[in-house]
Amino acid sequence: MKIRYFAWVRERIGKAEEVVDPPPEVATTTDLLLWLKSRGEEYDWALERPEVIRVACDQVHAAPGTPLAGVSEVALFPPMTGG
Amino acid sequence: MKIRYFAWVRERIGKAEEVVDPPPEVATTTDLLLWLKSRGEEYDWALERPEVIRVACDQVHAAPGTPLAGVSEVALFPPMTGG
Amino acid sequence: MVDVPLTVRVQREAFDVAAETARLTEGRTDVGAVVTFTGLCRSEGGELAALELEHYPGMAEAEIERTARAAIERWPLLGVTAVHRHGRIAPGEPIVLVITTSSHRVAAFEAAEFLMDFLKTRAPFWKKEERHDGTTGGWVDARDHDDAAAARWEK
Amino acid sequence: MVDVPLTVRVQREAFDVAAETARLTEGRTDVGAVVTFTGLCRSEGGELAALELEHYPGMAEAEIERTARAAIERWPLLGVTAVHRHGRIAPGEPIVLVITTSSHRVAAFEAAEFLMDFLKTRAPFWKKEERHDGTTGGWVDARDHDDAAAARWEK
Repeated sequence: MKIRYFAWVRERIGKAEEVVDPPPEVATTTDLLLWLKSRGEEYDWALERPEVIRVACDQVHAAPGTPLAGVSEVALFPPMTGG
Repeated sequence: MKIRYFAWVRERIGKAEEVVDPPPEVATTTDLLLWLKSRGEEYDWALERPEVIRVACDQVHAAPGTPLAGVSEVALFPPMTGG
Repeated sequence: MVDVPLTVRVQREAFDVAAETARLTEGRTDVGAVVTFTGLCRSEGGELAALELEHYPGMAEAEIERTARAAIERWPLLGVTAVHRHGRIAPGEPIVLVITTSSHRVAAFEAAEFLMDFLKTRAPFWKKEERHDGTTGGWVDARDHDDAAAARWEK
Repeated sequence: MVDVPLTVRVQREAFDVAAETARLTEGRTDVGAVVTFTGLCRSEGGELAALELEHYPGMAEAEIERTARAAIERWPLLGVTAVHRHGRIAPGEPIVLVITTSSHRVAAFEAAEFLMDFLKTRAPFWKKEERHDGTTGGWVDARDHDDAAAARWEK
Protein backbone atom coordinates (compact mmCIF):
# COMPACT_ATOMS: atom_id res chain seq x y z
CA MET A 1 0.00 0.00 0.00
CA LYS A 2 1.33 3.40 -1.00
CA ILE A 3 1.07 6.22 1.54
CA ARG A 4 1.43 9.89 0.56
CA TYR A 5 1.97 12.79 2.91
CA PHE A 6 1.29 16.48 2.27
CA ALA A 7 2.05 19.87 3.83
CA TRP A 8 3.19 19.72 7.48
CA VAL A 9 2.45 16.01 7.73
CA ARG A 10 5.00 15.49 4.94
CA GLU A 11 7.50 17.85 6.57
CA ARG A 12 7.27 16.22 9.99
CA ILE A 13 7.53 12.67 8.69
CA GLY A 14 10.33 13.78 6.38
CA LYS A 15 9.14 12.08 3.22
CA ALA A 16 6.46 12.63 0.60
CA GLU A 17 5.53 8.99 0.14
CA GLU A 18 6.41 5.43 1.02
CA VAL A 19 5.18 1.91 0.52
CA VAL A 20 4.09 0.13 3.70
CA ASP A 21 2.80 -3.33 4.48
CA PRO A 22 0.67 -3.02 7.60
CA PRO A 23 -0.34 -6.18 9.51
CA PRO A 24 -3.77 -7.68 8.76
CA GLU A 25 -5.41 -6.22 11.90
CA VAL A 26 -5.00 -2.74 10.34
CA ALA A 27 -8.39 -2.80 8.64
CA THR A 28 -9.49 0.86 8.53
CA THR A 29 -8.02 4.33 7.98
CA THR A 30 -8.26 4.91 11.75
CA ASP A 31 -6.26 1.72 12.42
CA LEU A 32 -3.69 2.87 9.85
CA LEU A 33 -3.17 6.25 11.54
CA LEU A 34 -2.59 4.59 14.92
CA TRP A 35 -0.26 2.00 13.42
CA LEU A 36 1.80 4.65 11.59
CA LYS A 37 1.93 6.78 14.75
CA SER A 38 3.73 3.92 16.53
CA ARG A 39 6.47 3.66 13.88
CA GLY A 40 8.79 6.33 15.32
CA GLU A 41 9.22 9.82 16.70
CA GLU A 42 8.65 11.63 13.38
CA TYR A 43 5.37 9.74 12.81
CA ASP A 44 4.28 10.34 16.38
CA TRP A 45 4.94 14.07 15.92
CA ALA A 46 3.16 14.30 12.55
CA LEU A 47 0.13 12.38 13.83
CA GLU A 48 0.08 13.66 17.42
CA ARG A 49 -3.47 14.89 16.95
CA PRO A 50 -4.97 12.18 14.73
CA GLU A 51 -8.37 13.90 14.87
CA VAL A 52 -7.10 16.79 12.70
CA ILE A 53 -5.52 14.57 10.05
CA ARG A 54 -7.55 14.21 6.87
CA VAL A 55 -7.39 10.95 4.93
CA ALA A 56 -8.00 10.22 1.26
CA CYS A 57 -8.30 6.70 -0.14
CA ASP A 58 -7.43 6.43 -3.83
CA GLN A 59 -7.78 10.22 -4.13
CA VAL A 60 -11.23 10.48 -2.57
CA HIS A 61 -11.88 11.98 0.88
CA ALA A 62 -12.48 9.17 3.39
CA ALA A 63 -14.31 9.42 6.72
CA PRO A 64 -12.62 8.05 9.86
CA GLY A 65 -12.99 4.26 10.00
CA THR A 66 -13.16 3.75 6.23
CA PRO A 67 -12.15 0.15 5.37
CA LEU A 68 -8.80 -0.21 3.58
CA ALA A 69 -9.77 -3.34 1.64
CA GLY A 70 -9.01 -2.81 -2.04
CA VAL A 71 -7.37 0.60 -1.48
CA SER A 72 -4.00 1.04 -3.17
CA GLU A 73 -3.12 4.66 -2.25
CA VAL A 74 -3.80 6.40 1.07
CA ALA A 75 -2.95 10.08 1.59
CA LEU A 76 -2.63 11.87 4.95
CA PHE A 77 -2.74 15.65 5.19
CA PRO A 78 -3.86 18.60 7.30
CA PRO A 79 -7.14 20.44 6.65
CA MET A 80 -7.05 22.08 3.21
CA THR A 81 -6.31 25.78 2.78
CA GLY A 82 -6.71 26.30 -0.96
CA GLY A 83 -8.98 28.73 -2.74
CA MET B 1 -43.14 72.09 -13.04
CA LYS B 2 -41.46 69.81 -15.57
CA ILE B 3 -42.91 66.35 -16.07
CA ARG B 4 -40.97 63.56 -17.79
CA TYR B 5 -42.41 60.30 -19.09
CA PHE B 6 -40.54 57.09 -19.83
CA ALA B 7 -41.12 53.76 -21.59
CA TRP B 8 -44.81 52.92 -22.25
CA VAL B 9 -46.01 55.88 -20.21
CA ARG B 10 -44.12 58.09 -22.68
CA GLU B 11 -45.45 56.15 -25.66
CA ARG B 12 -49.07 56.30 -24.51
CA ILE B 13 -49.00 60.00 -23.64
CA GLY B 14 -47.13 60.69 -26.87
CA LYS B 15 -44.46 62.97 -25.48
CA ALA B 16 -41.26 62.63 -23.46
CA GLU B 17 -41.74 65.71 -21.35
CA GLU B 18 -43.83 68.82 -20.81
CA VAL B 19 -44.14 71.75 -18.47
CA VAL B 20 -47.39 71.87 -16.48
CA ASP B 21 -48.89 74.25 -13.99
CA PRO B 22 -51.26 72.25 -11.78
CA PRO B 23 -53.76 74.06 -9.53
CA PRO B 24 -52.77 74.64 -5.91
CA GLU B 25 -54.87 71.73 -4.58
CA VAL B 26 -52.47 69.33 -6.35
CA ALA B 27 -50.16 68.95 -3.36
CA THR B 28 -48.71 65.44 -3.65
CA THR B 29 -47.50 62.99 -6.30
CA THR B 30 -50.76 61.07 -5.89
CA ASP B 31 -52.77 64.25 -6.55
CA LEU B 32 -50.62 64.92 -9.60
CA LEU B 33 -51.27 61.48 -11.12
CA LEU B 34 -55.05 61.93 -10.73
CA TRP B 35 -54.94 65.46 -12.13
CA LEU B 36 -52.87 64.36 -15.15
CA LYS B 37 -55.21 61.39 -15.74
CA SER B 38 -58.08 63.84 -16.21
CA ARG B 39 -56.30 65.79 -18.93
CA GLY B 40 -57.34 63.63 -21.86
CA GLU B 41 -57.65 60.18 -23.39
CA GLU B 42 -53.94 59.61 -23.85
CA TYR B 43 -53.26 60.48 -20.19
CA ASP B 44 -56.13 58.34 -19.01
CA TRP B 45 -54.73 55.40 -21.00
CA ALA B 46 -51.16 55.87 -19.76
CA LEU B 47 -52.26 56.21 -16.15
CA GLU B 48 -55.20 53.78 -16.19
CA ARG B 49 -53.62 51.79 -13.36
CA PRO B 50 -52.06 54.55 -11.25
CA GLU B 51 -50.93 51.95 -8.66
CA VAL B 52 -48.30 50.54 -11.09
CA ILE B 53 -46.85 53.94 -12.05
CA ARG B 54 -43.55 54.80 -10.35
CA VAL B 55 -42.77 58.40 -9.54
CA ALA B 56 -39.45 60.17 -9.08
CA CYS B 57 -39.15 63.71 -7.69
CA ASP B 58 -36.01 65.52 -8.79
CA GLN B 59 -34.51 62.18 -9.87
CA VAL B 60 -35.13 60.36 -6.58
CA HIS B 61 -37.74 57.61 -6.15
CA ALA B 62 -40.78 59.02 -4.34
CA ALA B 63 -43.40 57.05 -2.39
CA PRO B 64 -47.11 57.66 -3.14
CA GLY B 65 -48.29 60.85 -1.44
CA THR B 66 -44.92 62.59 -1.48
CA PRO B 67 -45.42 66.39 -1.25
CA LEU B 68 -44.61 68.33 -4.40
CA ALA B 69 -43.53 71.51 -2.60
CA GLY B 70 -40.11 72.58 -3.87
CA VAL B 71 -39.96 69.86 -6.54
CA SER B 72 -38.99 71.08 -10.00
CA GLU B 73 -38.95 67.82 -12.00
CA VAL B 74 -41.35 64.89 -11.65
CA ALA B 75 -40.91 61.71 -13.69
CA LEU B 76 -43.55 59.02 -14.28
CA PHE B 77 -42.61 55.57 -15.50
CA PRO B 78 -43.45 51.86 -15.30
CA PRO B 79 -41.57 49.48 -12.98
CA MET B 80 -37.91 49.28 -13.99
CA THR B 81 -36.55 46.38 -16.02
CA GLY B 82 -32.84 47.12 -16.24
CA GLY B 83 -29.95 44.93 -15.16
CA MET C 1 -17.50 58.76 4.42
CA VAL C 2 -15.81 55.53 3.41
CA ASP C 3 -13.13 56.24 0.83
CA VAL C 4 -13.56 53.35 -1.59
CA PRO C 5 -12.88 53.62 -5.35
CA LEU C 6 -16.31 53.83 -6.95
CA THR C 7 -16.99 53.99 -10.67
CA VAL C 8 -20.52 54.32 -12.08
CA ARG C 9 -21.14 54.77 -15.79
CA VAL C 10 -24.15 54.65 -18.10
CA GLN C 11 -23.06 54.39 -21.71
CA ARG C 12 -24.02 53.21 -25.17
CA GLU C 13 -20.72 51.41 -25.88
CA ALA C 14 -19.74 47.94 -24.71
CA PHE C 15 -17.37 47.61 -21.74
CA ASP C 16 -14.11 45.75 -21.18
CA VAL C 17 -14.38 43.57 -18.07
CA ALA C 18 -10.62 42.93 -17.90
CA ALA C 19 -9.76 46.64 -18.09
CA GLU C 20 -12.39 47.53 -15.48
CA THR C 21 -11.09 44.77 -13.19
CA ALA C 22 -7.48 45.93 -13.61
CA ARG C 23 -8.49 49.44 -12.48
CA LEU C 24 -9.60 47.97 -9.14
CA THR C 25 -6.68 45.59 -8.55
CA GLU C 26 -3.52 46.90 -10.20
CA GLY C 27 -0.77 48.18 -7.95
CA ARG C 28 -2.37 46.94 -4.73
CA THR C 29 -1.89 43.79 -2.67
CA ASP C 30 -4.79 44.05 -0.22
CA VAL C 31 -7.46 42.73 -2.58
CA GLY C 32 -8.15 39.05 -1.90
CA ALA C 33 -11.41 38.61 -3.80
CA VAL C 34 -12.79 39.96 -7.07
CA VAL C 35 -16.36 39.17 -8.12
CA THR C 36 -17.63 40.25 -11.52
CA PHE C 37 -21.18 39.95 -12.77
CA THR C 38 -21.92 40.45 -16.45
CA GLY C 39 -25.50 40.47 -17.69
CA LEU C 40 -25.93 39.57 -21.36
CA CYS C 41 -28.78 39.95 -23.80
CA ARG C 42 -30.39 36.56 -24.52
CA SER C 43 -32.04 35.67 -27.82
CA GLU C 44 -35.06 34.01 -26.12
CA GLY C 45 -34.88 30.94 -28.30
CA GLY C 46 -33.95 32.92 -31.41
CA GLU C 47 -37.05 35.14 -31.41
CA LEU C 48 -35.36 38.30 -30.19
CA ALA C 49 -33.56 40.53 -32.71
CA ALA C 50 -32.50 43.12 -30.15
CA LEU C 51 -33.36 44.93 -26.96
CA GLU C 52 -33.84 48.68 -26.93
CA LEU C 53 -32.85 50.00 -23.53
CA GLU C 54 -34.36 53.32 -22.51
CA HIS C 55 -33.05 55.11 -19.43
CA TYR C 56 -33.52 58.27 -17.41
CA PRO C 57 -30.25 60.17 -17.87
CA GLY C 58 -28.97 61.64 -14.66
CA MET C 59 -31.22 59.64 -12.38
CA ALA C 60 -29.82 56.35 -13.74
CA GLU C 61 -26.27 57.24 -12.71
CA ALA C 62 -27.44 58.77 -9.41
CA GLU C 63 -29.54 55.75 -8.44
CA ILE C 64 -26.76 53.25 -9.22
CA GLU C 65 -24.37 55.37 -7.20
CA ARG C 66 -26.79 55.46 -4.23
CA THR C 67 -27.03 51.67 -4.35
CA ALA C 68 -23.25 51.31 -4.59
CA ARG C 69 -22.75 53.61 -1.60
CA ALA C 70 -25.24 51.54 0.39
CA ALA C 71 -23.16 48.44 -0.43
CA ILE C 72 -19.97 50.22 0.63
CA GLU C 73 -21.60 51.12 3.97
CA ARG C 74 -22.73 47.54 4.50
CA TRP C 75 -19.71 45.44 3.46
CA PRO C 76 -15.94 45.95 3.84
CA LEU C 77 -15.36 46.58 0.15
CA LEU C 78 -12.15 47.81 -1.47
CA GLY C 79 -13.75 48.90 -4.75
CA VAL C 80 -17.00 48.95 -6.71
CA THR C 81 -17.58 49.41 -10.43
CA ALA C 82 -20.98 49.42 -12.11
CA VAL C 83 -21.54 50.03 -15.82
CA HIS C 84 -24.95 49.89 -17.49
CA ARG C 85 -25.50 50.23 -21.21
CA HIS C 86 -28.42 51.86 -22.98
CA GLY C 87 -29.58 51.90 -26.60
CA ARG C 88 -29.89 48.96 -28.97
CA ILE C 89 -28.30 45.73 -27.74
CA ALA C 90 -28.20 42.50 -29.75
CA PRO C 91 -28.37 38.96 -28.32
CA GLY C 92 -25.00 37.86 -26.97
CA GLU C 93 -23.96 41.43 -26.18
CA PRO C 94 -23.31 42.63 -22.62
CA ILE C 95 -25.86 44.89 -20.89
CA VAL C 96 -24.56 45.40 -17.37
CA LEU C 97 -21.36 44.93 -15.40
CA VAL C 98 -20.83 44.93 -11.65
CA ILE C 99 -17.42 44.39 -10.04
CA THR C 100 -16.79 44.24 -6.30
CA THR C 101 -13.44 43.78 -4.59
CA SER C 102 -12.73 42.97 -0.96
CA SER C 103 -10.18 41.26 1.25
CA HIS C 104 -12.51 38.31 1.62
CA ARG C 105 -14.82 36.49 -0.73
CA VAL C 106 -18.11 36.59 1.18
CA ALA C 107 -18.24 40.41 1.21
CA ALA C 108 -17.43 40.58 -2.51
CA PHE C 109 -20.08 37.99 -3.41
CA GLU C 110 -22.83 39.43 -1.24
CA ALA C 111 -22.22 43.02 -2.34
CA ALA C 112 -22.28 42.05 -6.04
CA GLU C 113 -25.61 40.24 -5.58
CA PHE C 114 -27.02 43.15 -3.60
CA LEU C 115 -25.99 45.59 -6.33
CA MET C 116 -27.57 43.51 -9.07
CA ASP C 117 -30.81 42.99 -7.10
CA PHE C 118 -31.22 46.72 -6.51
CA LEU C 119 -30.04 47.73 -9.94
CA LYS C 120 -32.81 45.56 -11.42
CA THR C 121 -35.56 47.02 -9.26
CA ARG C 122 -34.43 50.63 -8.67
CA ALA C 123 -32.25 51.85 -11.56
CA PRO C 124 -34.44 53.65 -14.15
CA PHE C 125 -33.95 51.47 -17.23
CA TRP C 126 -36.67 49.89 -19.37
CA LYS C 127 -36.24 47.13 -21.93
CA LYS C 128 -38.28 46.91 -25.13
CA GLU C 129 -38.09 43.83 -27.32
CA GLU C 130 -37.64 43.85 -31.06
CA ARG C 131 -38.54 40.55 -32.74
CA HIS C 132 -36.99 39.02 -35.85
CA ASP C 133 -40.33 39.22 -37.69
CA GLY C 134 -40.12 43.01 -37.44
CA THR C 135 -42.81 43.32 -34.82
CA THR C 136 -42.16 44.71 -31.41
CA GLY C 137 -42.48 42.28 -28.56
CA GLY C 138 -43.39 45.22 -26.40
CA TRP C 139 -41.98 46.37 -23.12
CA VAL C 140 -40.48 43.74 -20.84
CA ASP C 141 -42.58 43.28 -17.70
CA ALA C 142 -41.02 43.74 -14.28
CA ARG C 143 -40.90 40.43 -12.49
CA ASP C 144 -42.18 39.85 -8.98
CA HIS C 145 -39.24 37.63 -8.14
CA ASP C 146 -36.87 40.53 -8.82
CA ASP C 147 -38.71 42.51 -6.15
CA ALA C 148 -38.47 39.51 -3.83
CA ALA C 149 -34.72 39.27 -4.49
CA ALA C 150 -34.26 42.91 -3.56
CA ALA C 151 -36.48 42.58 -0.48
CA ARG C 152 -34.24 39.89 1.06
CA TRP C 153 -31.61 42.54 1.85
CA GLU C 154 -34.01 44.56 3.98
CA LYS C 155 -33.19 43.69 7.54
CA MET D 1 -25.76 13.31 -17.27
CA VAL D 2 -26.15 17.03 -17.77
CA ASP D 3 -24.11 18.14 -20.76
CA VAL D 4 -22.62 21.42 -19.57
CA PRO D 5 -19.20 22.71 -20.68
CA LEU D 6 -16.91 22.04 -17.72
CA THR D 7 -13.24 23.03 -17.54
CA VAL D 8 -11.09 22.18 -14.53
CA ARG D 9 -7.36 22.90 -14.49
CA VAL D 10 -4.61 22.93 -11.88
CA GLN D 11 -1.58 24.79 -13.17
CA ARG D 12 1.51 26.77 -12.21
CA GLU D 13 0.90 29.62 -14.69
CA ALA D 14 -1.45 32.58 -14.25
CA PHE D 15 -4.80 32.51 -16.04
CA ASP D 16 -6.61 34.93 -18.35
CA VAL D 17 -10.09 35.67 -17.00
CA ALA D 18 -11.24 37.31 -20.24
CA ALA D 19 -10.12 34.36 -22.38
CA GLU D 20 -11.72 31.84 -20.01
CA THR D 21 -14.95 33.85 -20.00
CA ALA D 22 -14.99 34.06 -23.79
CA ARG D 23 -14.76 30.26 -23.99
CA LEU D 24 -18.08 30.04 -22.11
CA THR D 25 -19.96 32.81 -23.91
CA GLU D 26 -18.72 33.19 -27.48
CA GLY D 27 -21.03 32.10 -30.26
CA ARG D 28 -24.05 31.56 -28.01
CA THR D 29 -27.01 33.74 -27.12
CA ASP D 30 -28.59 31.76 -24.29
CA VAL D 31 -26.22 32.98 -21.55
CA GLY D 32 -27.79 35.79 -19.54
CA ALA D 33 -25.46 35.86 -16.54
CA VAL D 34 -21.72 35.41 -16.08
CA VAL D 35 -20.22 35.41 -12.59
CA THR D 36 -16.46 35.29 -12.13
CA PHE D 37 -14.61 34.94 -8.85
CA THR D 38 -10.88 35.58 -8.72
CA GLY D 39 -8.96 34.92 -5.53
CA LEU D 40 -5.73 36.90 -5.19
CA CYS D 41 -2.70 36.57 -2.91
CA ARG D 42 -2.72 39.35 -0.27
CA SER D 43 0.45 40.81 1.25
CA GLU D 44 -0.99 40.75 4.80
CA GLY D 45 0.09 44.30 5.49
CA GLY D 46 3.37 43.95 3.64
CA GLU D 47 4.71 41.05 5.69
CA LEU D 48 4.15 38.33 3.14
CA ALA D 49 6.79 37.79 0.42
CA ALA D 50 4.95 34.91 -1.23
CA LEU D 51 2.71 31.92 -0.75
CA GLU D 52 3.92 28.45 -1.65
CA LEU D 53 0.93 26.37 -2.70
CA GLU D 54 1.30 22.62 -2.39
CA HIS D 55 -1.29 20.32 -3.92
CA TYR D 56 -2.13 16.66 -4.41
CA PRO D 57 -1.84 16.14 -8.17
CA GLY D 58 -4.67 14.09 -9.58
CA MET D 59 -6.89 14.37 -6.53
CA ALA D 60 -6.93 18.18 -6.78
CA GLU D 61 -8.39 18.09 -10.29
CA ALA D 62 -10.74 15.22 -9.43
CA GLU D 63 -12.08 16.91 -6.29
CA ILE D 64 -12.70 20.23 -8.05
CA GLU D 65 -14.47 18.35 -10.82
CA ARG D 66 -16.67 16.48 -8.32
CA THR D 67 -17.64 19.83 -6.76
CA ALA D 68 -18.35 21.36 -10.16
CA ARG D 69 -20.55 18.41 -11.14
CA ALA D 70 -22.47 18.78 -7.89
CA ALA D 71 -23.09 22.44 -8.80
CA ILE D 72 -24.24 21.44 -12.28
CA GLU D 73 -26.72 18.98 -10.77
CA ARG D 74 -28.04 21.63 -8.39
CA TRP D 75 -28.35 24.77 -10.53
CA PRO D 76 -29.40 25.30 -14.18
CA LEU D 77 -25.89 26.22 -15.32
CA LEU D 78 -24.72 26.67 -18.90
CA GLY D 79 -20.99 26.40 -18.14
CA VAL D 80 -18.45 26.08 -15.35
CA THR D 81 -14.72 26.82 -15.34
CA ALA D 82 -12.42 26.38 -12.34
CA VAL D 83 -8.68 27.00 -12.43
CA HIS D 84 -6.43 26.69 -9.37
CA ARG D 85 -2.74 27.55 -9.37
CA HIS D 86 0.03 25.86 -7.41
CA GLY D 87 3.66 26.75 -6.71
CA ARG D 88 5.03 30.10 -5.62
CA ILE D 89 2.57 33.01 -5.82
CA ALA D 90 3.45 36.61 -4.96
CA PRO D 91 1.10 39.19 -3.40
CA GLY D 92 -1.22 40.68 -6.00
CA GLU D 93 -1.10 37.56 -8.16
CA PRO D 94 -4.19 35.43 -8.83
CA ILE D 95 -4.58 32.04 -7.11
CA VAL D 96 -7.96 30.72 -8.13
CA LEU D 97 -10.65 31.41 -10.72
CA VAL D 98 -14.23 30.23 -10.84
CA ILE D 99 -16.63 31.16 -13.65
CA THR D 100 -20.28 30.16 -13.81
CA THR D 101 -22.74 30.96 -16.58
CA SER D 102 -26.50 30.59 -16.58
CA SER D 103 -29.62 32.08 -18.12
CA HIS D 104 -30.35 33.88 -14.86
CA ARG D 105 -28.23 35.62 -12.29
CA VAL D 106 -29.26 33.86 -9.09
CA ALA D 107 -28.11 30.44 -10.33
CA ALA D 108 -24.77 31.85 -11.52
CA PHE D 109 -24.13 33.67 -8.23
CA GLU D 110 -25.12 30.79 -5.97
CA ALA D 111 -23.16 28.20 -7.93
CA ALA D 112 -20.00 30.35 -7.91
CA GLU D 113 -20.24 30.80 -4.12
CA PHE D 114 -20.90 27.09 -3.65
CA LEU D 115 -17.85 26.21 -5.76
CA MET D 116 -15.59 28.56 -3.82
CA ASP D 117 -16.86 27.34 -0.44
CA PHE D 118 -16.22 23.71 -1.33
CA LEU D 119 -12.98 24.39 -3.13
CA LYS D 120 -11.66 26.00 0.08
CA THR D 121 -12.63 23.11 2.33
CA ARG D 122 -12.35 20.04 0.04
CA ALA D 123 -9.77 20.63 -2.70
CA PRO D 124 -6.36 19.31 -1.58
CA PHE D 125 -4.25 22.48 -1.56
CA TRP D 126 -2.13 23.82 1.29
CA LYS D 127 -0.67 27.31 1.63
CA LYS D 128 2.69 28.01 3.27
CA GLU D 129 3.74 31.59 3.99
CA GLU D 130 7.13 33.03 3.18
CA ARG D 131 7.90 36.29 5.03
CA HIS D 132 10.00 39.21 3.83
CA ASP D 133 12.48 38.69 6.67
CA GLY D 134 13.36 35.31 5.14
CA THR D 135 11.60 33.28 7.80
CA THR D 136 8.68 31.05 7.03
CA GLY D 137 5.38 32.07 8.53
CA GLY D 138 4.46 28.41 8.51
CA TRP D 139 1.44 26.67 7.10
CA VAL D 140 -1.77 28.62 6.91
CA ASP D 141 -4.38 27.29 9.35
CA ALA D 142 -7.76 26.15 8.09
CA ARG D 143 -10.46 28.48 9.33
CA ASP D 144 -13.64 27.37 11.07
CA HIS D 145 -15.70 29.92 9.20
CA ASP D 146 -14.71 28.30 5.91
CA ASP D 147 -16.19 25.03 7.18
CA ALA D 148 -19.30 26.93 8.27
CA ALA D 149 -19.55 28.52 4.81
CA ALA D 150 -19.43 25.09 3.17
CA ALA D 151 -21.92 23.63 5.66
CA ARG D 152 -24.63 26.13 4.70
CA TRP D 153 -25.14 24.30 1.39
CA GLU D 154 -26.00 21.02 3.11
CA LYS D 155 -29.74 20.74 2.98
